[in-house]
Amino acid sequence: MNGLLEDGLGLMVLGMGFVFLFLVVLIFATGYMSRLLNHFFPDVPVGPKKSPTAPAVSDSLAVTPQMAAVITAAVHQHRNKNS
Amino acid sequence: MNGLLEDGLGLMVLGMGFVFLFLVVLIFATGYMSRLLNHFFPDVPVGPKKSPTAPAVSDSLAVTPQMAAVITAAVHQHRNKNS
Amino acid sequence: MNGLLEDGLGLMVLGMGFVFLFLVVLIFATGYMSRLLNHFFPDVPVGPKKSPTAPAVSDSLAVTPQMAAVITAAVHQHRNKNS
Amino acid sequence: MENKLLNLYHDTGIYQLELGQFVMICVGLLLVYLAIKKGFEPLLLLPIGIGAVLVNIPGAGFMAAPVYDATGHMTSPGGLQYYIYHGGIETGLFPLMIFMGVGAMTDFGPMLANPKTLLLGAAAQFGIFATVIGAVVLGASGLMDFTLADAAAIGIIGGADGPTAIFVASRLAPDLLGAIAVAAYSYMALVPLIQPPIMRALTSKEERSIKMVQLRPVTKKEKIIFPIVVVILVAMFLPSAAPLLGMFCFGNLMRECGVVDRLSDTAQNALINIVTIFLGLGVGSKLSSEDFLNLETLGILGLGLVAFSIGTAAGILMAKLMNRFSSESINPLIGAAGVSAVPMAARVANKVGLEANKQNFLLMHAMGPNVAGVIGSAVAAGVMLSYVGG
Amino acid sequence: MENKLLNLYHDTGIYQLELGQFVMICVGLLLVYLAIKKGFEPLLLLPIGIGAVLVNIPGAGFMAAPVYDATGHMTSPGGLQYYIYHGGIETGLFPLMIFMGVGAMTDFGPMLANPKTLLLGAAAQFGIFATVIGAVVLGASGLMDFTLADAAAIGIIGGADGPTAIFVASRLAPDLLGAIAVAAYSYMALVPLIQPPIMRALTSKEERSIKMVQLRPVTKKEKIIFPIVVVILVAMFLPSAAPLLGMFCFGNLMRECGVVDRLSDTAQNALINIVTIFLGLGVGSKLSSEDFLNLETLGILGLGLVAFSIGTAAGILMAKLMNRFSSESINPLIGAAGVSAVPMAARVANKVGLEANKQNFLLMHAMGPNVAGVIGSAVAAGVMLSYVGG
Amino acid sequence: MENKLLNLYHDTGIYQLELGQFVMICVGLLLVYLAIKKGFEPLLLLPIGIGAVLVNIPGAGFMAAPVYDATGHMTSPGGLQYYIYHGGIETGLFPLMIFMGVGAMTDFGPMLANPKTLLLGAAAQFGIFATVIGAVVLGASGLMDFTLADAAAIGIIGGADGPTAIFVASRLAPDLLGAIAVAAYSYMALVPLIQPPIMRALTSKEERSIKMVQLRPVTKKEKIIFPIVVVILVAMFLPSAAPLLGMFCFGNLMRECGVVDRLSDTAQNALINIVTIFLGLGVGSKLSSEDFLNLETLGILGLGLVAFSIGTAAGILMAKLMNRFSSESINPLIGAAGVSAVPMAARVANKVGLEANKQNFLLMHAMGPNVAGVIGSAVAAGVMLSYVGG
Ligand code: NA
Ligand code: NA
Ligand code: NA
Repeated sequence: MNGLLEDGLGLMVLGMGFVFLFLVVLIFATGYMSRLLNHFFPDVPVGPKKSPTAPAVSDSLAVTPQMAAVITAAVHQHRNKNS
Repeated sequence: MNGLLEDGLGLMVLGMGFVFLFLVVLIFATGYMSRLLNHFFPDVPVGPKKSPTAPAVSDSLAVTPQMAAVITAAVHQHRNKNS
Repeated sequence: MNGLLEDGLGLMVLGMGFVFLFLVVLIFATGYMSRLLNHFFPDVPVGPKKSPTAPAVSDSLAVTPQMAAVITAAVHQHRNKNS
Repeated sequence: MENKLLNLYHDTGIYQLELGQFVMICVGLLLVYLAIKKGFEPLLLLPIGIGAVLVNIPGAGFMAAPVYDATGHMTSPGGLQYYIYHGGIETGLFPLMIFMGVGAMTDFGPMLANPKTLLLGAAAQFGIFATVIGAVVLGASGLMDFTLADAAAIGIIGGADGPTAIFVASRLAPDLLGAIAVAAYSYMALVPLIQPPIMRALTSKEERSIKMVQLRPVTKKEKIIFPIVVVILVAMFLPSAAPLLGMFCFGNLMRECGVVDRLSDTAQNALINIVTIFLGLGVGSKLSSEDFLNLETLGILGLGLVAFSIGTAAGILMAKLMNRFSSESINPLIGAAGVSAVPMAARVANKVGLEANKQNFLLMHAMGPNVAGVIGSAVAAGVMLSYVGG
Repeated sequence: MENKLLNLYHDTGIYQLELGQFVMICVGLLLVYLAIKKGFEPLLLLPIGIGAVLVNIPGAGFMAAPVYDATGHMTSPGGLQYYIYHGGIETGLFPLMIFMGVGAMTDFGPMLANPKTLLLGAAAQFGIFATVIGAVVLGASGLMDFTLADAAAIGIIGGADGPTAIFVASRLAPDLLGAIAVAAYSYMALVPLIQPPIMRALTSKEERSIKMVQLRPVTKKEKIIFPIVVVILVAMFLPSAAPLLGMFCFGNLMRECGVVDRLSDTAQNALINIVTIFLGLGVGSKLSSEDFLNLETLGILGLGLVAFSIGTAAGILMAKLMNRFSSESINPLIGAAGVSAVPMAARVANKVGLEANKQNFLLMHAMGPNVAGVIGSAVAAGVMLSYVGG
Repeated sequence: MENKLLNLYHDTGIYQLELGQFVMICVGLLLVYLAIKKGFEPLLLLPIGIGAVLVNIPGAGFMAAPVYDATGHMTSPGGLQYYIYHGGIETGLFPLMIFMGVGAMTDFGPMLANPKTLLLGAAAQFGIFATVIGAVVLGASGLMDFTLADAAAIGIIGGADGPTAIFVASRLAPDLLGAIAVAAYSYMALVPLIQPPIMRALTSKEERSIKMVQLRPVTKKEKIIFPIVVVILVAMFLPSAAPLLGMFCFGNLMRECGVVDRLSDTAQNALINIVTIFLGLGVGSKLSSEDFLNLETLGILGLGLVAFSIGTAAGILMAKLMNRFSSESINPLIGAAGVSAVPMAARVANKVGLEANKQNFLLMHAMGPNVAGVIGSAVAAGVMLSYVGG
């Protein structure tokens, strides 16, 4: 029965140690990542993420050829007019 | 083969009996439930249920912290103005 | 090893042959189908298919009885007015 | 090479196709035609029809069982419909999920406003048990090869409820599942043709013109508690109906409780749609020539029609009886809606009522027996499973 | 005939119901009541409650195992919850899918703006390990029958994270799964009651009034790279946490990368909803009287409450410590959000902060430790799985 | 205690990681990078990349098989990717469901308006079979260890159709599945780079400027009947292609028939998204170092590029031939769209056409051979499965 208690204490020490170790490493990794990214790829910050109930962006297959043709033609006409 | 016929008749008698028994019990249970509820918790009746294709109510996680912060701040400002 | 090469060539000849055979048959079948349909059931052509992200048409069960009753009554009133 | 060419020819459908398979492909295409052109329950009959076509393509292996070697390693994968049928239909999972979705789509309001209409939902189940007798007589006479389990599964067609019929058939008579499902959905689609003559024959114009009093409003609380009451009664009286009615009430509770709308929405959209596609393909897999092209199928189709007719008649007669003894008048037409076939049967009652009296709107009143019929046939299913299986 | 009638009576719940089943049905109904009326994590507790009711209906067979004959042909199908539990929970599939969906719903922005808050997410996990000691003491003293694996599974309740708790319990202590899941979700729902007294006891009004500096904006690139960094660190340091954190980060990457919005949308809607329904029914299947109605359950409920309280306290104390040594001031209240229970704990921190200072908006600051707590408890889960299982 | 600490260290990735696993994690991250940053088929390559990372984490057990004791009780659950791979990919279920969804997304209108373009879809499949010869030569020469089945599976990359490639590879060469899927999706993403030089090399500016006559409108009836015609022809001539084309046509019929819009909508949204997530994780599970880090993978990547190029060329040359003999002029560029890679290849044809003549809109004309290419490669897949497997 003492073995159980000892095991439990071992788990606590190891566990809390590991949780802290991991998250401290993560703090440094995250900070380093942020500095690296913002140094090499300065970027505009993003606003709030759109809500998950927003409609999914339809993928490429979902554009029917007719729609695409119409769009292409419209863009083309517009360019011709303005040139 | 007569056994089959007998079994079928037994199933019919038992079956119809049980269906009636169950639904009669349900009539009383339902009526009793309604009376009990309307006596102890008088409530306003509800209108037609919204159509199932209506967007799901997003759960709590779906509120991004930014949105929540904006809402909180706005409510707070409003209160301050009116006090 | 020569057997492998031979098998590969066989697969190529058979495969391309079959692909062409099948699609040529399909050309005739499709053409025949179109002529048949347009001869026996002359029909108006359809516009571009609606995008797949459009809301699903709710099936019959989704119409709540209240809604249906309201619609029925409204249609009826309308008819009475106009008769 | 010539050998391989010959193999390829031997693999073609032209070489392998048997007459039975050809006929069953035509039956599948007929179902597709009825679904698309005639609007016969297309959500189910289209996938069932395609499933019937696919399973009868010789050599396509849609129902092939997977093959494993001695070490448990798969040497040949199974066919799509094999996995669907054995994973979702034989186990009963798909019908139960559909039933949950249907529960989430069902509004018990009209029934709660007038609980007496539950009696109509009970009476209409007489179609089920009368059909059992019919099937038993056919079996006992030696005309057809029906056991008691077969007869019970055939009878459930009269319940006019697809998932219940599939659930019961998968447990009591898997070989007849295809014919039973096709009969159930076909006759449900034919309700507007089957019921009106019976309704007119059994009622006078005066009876059909009876107006019913406006239903009382029903509170949210009643709607929330009702599915729980049903589950408790089922647990007390008929546990064998608990799978069907438990899932049905679970779906209904998700709908009405108002705190899990995202689950309710998924249950009545994405989930039920996904399961419907696979249920249809799985049911279609039972439309093989051995199982379908025989005298028994004719018997099932005939008995199914009888079941619908008797159920309709029983509902109407019970409504006439109730009208005689009830303080509030009851239009006998709403009894016909007791067979379920939600919401088609209720619409038919409304339509026939309007023919008799242009001011007579029965739809809401018919929805009560209509949803009561769903409960009634699930109870009948439970009795059958307990009686035949136990 | 009389025989059959007797059979039918012997099949009823009235005849078969045992006291334990009756009590467990009541427990299930209590959970349903708490979910609907009190708003206790209804998305999970409603399906769990119904699952508990269904599995305890005598003779309904919701947990019945399928029966096969010698040739592998199924002679009797299994029950719905049997398939759900063994297919989705015992295998760990459902908690992992939920975790993926939760990842797709999580915004790491506030944490990335202030990575130090990860320490708060670490400190709050002390609740987990203190509870392990508590359970071990109860086990070693002979009061309750807890092994080390049981103790670890019970401790994870303090992680305040449902899918993590279910995942760990399914691997370390399947018999306690029901009680652990119920405790985890119940206490998560009770966070607004459990935490404020502890928060007020451990902080002065001045501390609670501390304002924190506006968070810096976080770029899209940081949000995209972060989940990948986490996965790599997990792969390096703690592979046993990889299933949980891998799926969580996969979901988060789908959310943030911006090129698979349709997958992200499905992961956080249709898919997570479907899995939630089945997860709930499956967890409910473990609420049988043998597993639940015993002293151990009381121990679990008690220890779970201790776990939450200690985790809350540890988070607050760590925040006070950090406030002393940090250049920027840190409001100790946000430490309490480190237990996760996203986003409830962050809201509680915000509310208690507003009581002390009407201009003090802590929500965004509390979201950092809040999501850090999710990572923290997944790491703790990994340590436990490695320590106990290995 | 020191023992446990040592265990924990032995469990870490740092201790266990082998070079091959490290390289494969990098390959997975490369795929994620290409998906997000370069937009390479992100819907598939993102999950595949993450799947490759996860499966190569040492000790995480994503592909661990479940362990059962003698009584059939599970003693250790399997890993997530184990269940996904064996449940959905080895069985062929996931590619078939994807194909159904793609069918529900496909508009056959442009092809029906000009059925001759089916010939272009046939010609472009020459890439498949030329590649088979290439792989067979590599195998026969002893350079690489390719069997005929391997060669066939590699050739299908030239079909430029992901689910078809995965379906064929899972049946003929499961060990090469990872490399084949990665090659197929990568080259599909690279179509805008691979095809234009070939198109310019094989055509003159005059040919590229050819305008095509406006397509005739296509009726709803034709669109409904067409998938049924395809299924019947497949049943007659090539049952081994029936799983792929049957599901494809089923999806297309749901789309066009107009009576099951809710099923069609689910097939092309929730269902295909769910399956895509799992398909990607499952394919990624085959990106283990043993299976991927060898000479054969280089051969597969090289041969895949050859396949795409030959297919493109064959399509163009066939279009030039048809232009010579046809009454209506045909722009040879649309022949390149015959490789499928819907709709990317059609867009490329349109773009190259616009470069030659700013008034020349080929998109609609290129959609015909584009969707014909899907049918063509499914037919080629059927021939291979019949020839190699039979
Ligand atoms: Na019924
Ligand atoms: Na936590
Ligand atoms: Na192709």
